[in-house]
Amino acid sequence: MRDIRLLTQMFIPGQLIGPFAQANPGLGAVCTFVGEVRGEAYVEALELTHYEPLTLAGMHDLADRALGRFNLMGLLMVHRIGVLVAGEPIVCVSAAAAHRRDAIDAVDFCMDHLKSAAWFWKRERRSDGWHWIEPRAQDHTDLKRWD
Amino acid sequence: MRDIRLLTQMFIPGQLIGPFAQANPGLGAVCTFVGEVRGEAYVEALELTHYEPLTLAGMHDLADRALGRFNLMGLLMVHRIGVLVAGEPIVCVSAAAAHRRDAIDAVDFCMDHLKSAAWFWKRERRSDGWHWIEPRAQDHTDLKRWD
Amino acid sequence: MAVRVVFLGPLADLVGADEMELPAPLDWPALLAGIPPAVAEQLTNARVHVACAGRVVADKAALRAVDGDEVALLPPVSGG
Amino acid sequence: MAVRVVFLGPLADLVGADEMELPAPLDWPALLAGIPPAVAEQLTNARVHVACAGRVVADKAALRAVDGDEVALLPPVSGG
Repeated sequence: MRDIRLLTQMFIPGQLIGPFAQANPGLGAVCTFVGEVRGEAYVEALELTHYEPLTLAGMHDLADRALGRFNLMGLLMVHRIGVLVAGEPIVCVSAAAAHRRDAIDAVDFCMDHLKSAAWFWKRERRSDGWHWIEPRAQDHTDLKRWD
Repeated sequence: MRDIRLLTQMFIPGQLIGPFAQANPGLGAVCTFVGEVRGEAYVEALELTHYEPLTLAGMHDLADRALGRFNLMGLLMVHRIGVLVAGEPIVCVSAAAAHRRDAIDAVDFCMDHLKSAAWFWKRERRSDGWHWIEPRAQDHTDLKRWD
Repeated sequence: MAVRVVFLGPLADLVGADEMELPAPLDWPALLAGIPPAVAEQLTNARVHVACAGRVVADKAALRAVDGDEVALLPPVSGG
Repeated sequence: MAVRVVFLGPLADLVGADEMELPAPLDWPALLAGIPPAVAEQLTNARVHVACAGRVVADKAALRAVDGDEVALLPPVSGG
């Protein structure tokens, strides 16, 4: 089962993951990553903007690469856009496979590429207004692991 | 939040993971692995035996090492023992952290060590009776990654 | 006869608008000349990409946008 | 005055029992002599471990079990 989505509203990861795992009968391993808006005292809200003509296509392209690289039975990749507050999930990636190595590595691969290569820009609202979040060096290091 | 358990009865991972994620407010990343009994046509049931004086202590020791090695806010590690059928979860490891690298690596680390170093023996019932499952070479390779 | 130029992320703040129109056809020198100088300067950064008609352009200098195309200016995406 | 010897996993099948008692104190030669030969042979494999009183013994040959101790014979654990 392949389920790739951009969501504009708050979602509850468990409500996606339960049906996803059930939709892949015979699996041996499911690895799931959920990224949430961190509760930093100075951050009032986080806004994710994207460039629609590229984003979903980019997520499907990434899913194709993950499905080609790892031996998967299913892949779920969901990303929020819009304004989020602390504790809200931003991203959920879940991979179902016969064996754990494929499930874990596929989630790791998708997260490294989603965060560093997908077309999302984030800004956070602090008491003095909106601030764009810069790319992080760590993300580039993470990406190099897969070359 | 630290939650290390051996369970003798069927469990539903979502019922553990939801409360676990909620018990770690302010987190940024949760990675969860669930291993299930694979649906192989010739396997009627799987039995996990353990050596009680070592098993739970070993899981706690592994949790200590994971918590010492990665920057975690919480760690959940649950393992089934007893007789299981296809589709039942055997193991669930979930790590909550501020950043995704710690959460993913902690789950990967715990799974490699749980499966290869913990004191569990598995046998499967086929039409002609019970068969012990041998150690796999892949598990030893996986463990070496952390040396 | 126009090309819609879209400013993404922090670039929209630099311009003070999400988009503008420029005459078609539009090549790389015309794009740089037509957009605000602060954004044109950003575009010389290799990590700022350009998409045309829904595809990221491999070589920005080879941009050839025709009437009706949307050209998107894509700054580096955010981390963590 | 006894030491309980516990056979785990496939070793229990070799013996046809989960455990047996041997006289205390029990050292390595006495253990090897007291258990069925098929299991004694398995114990010479470096990947078969021995626990005494709830702890895995680092050097099997240095085993010293006293009255009331439980000695567990641990074959290699199962893979994925």
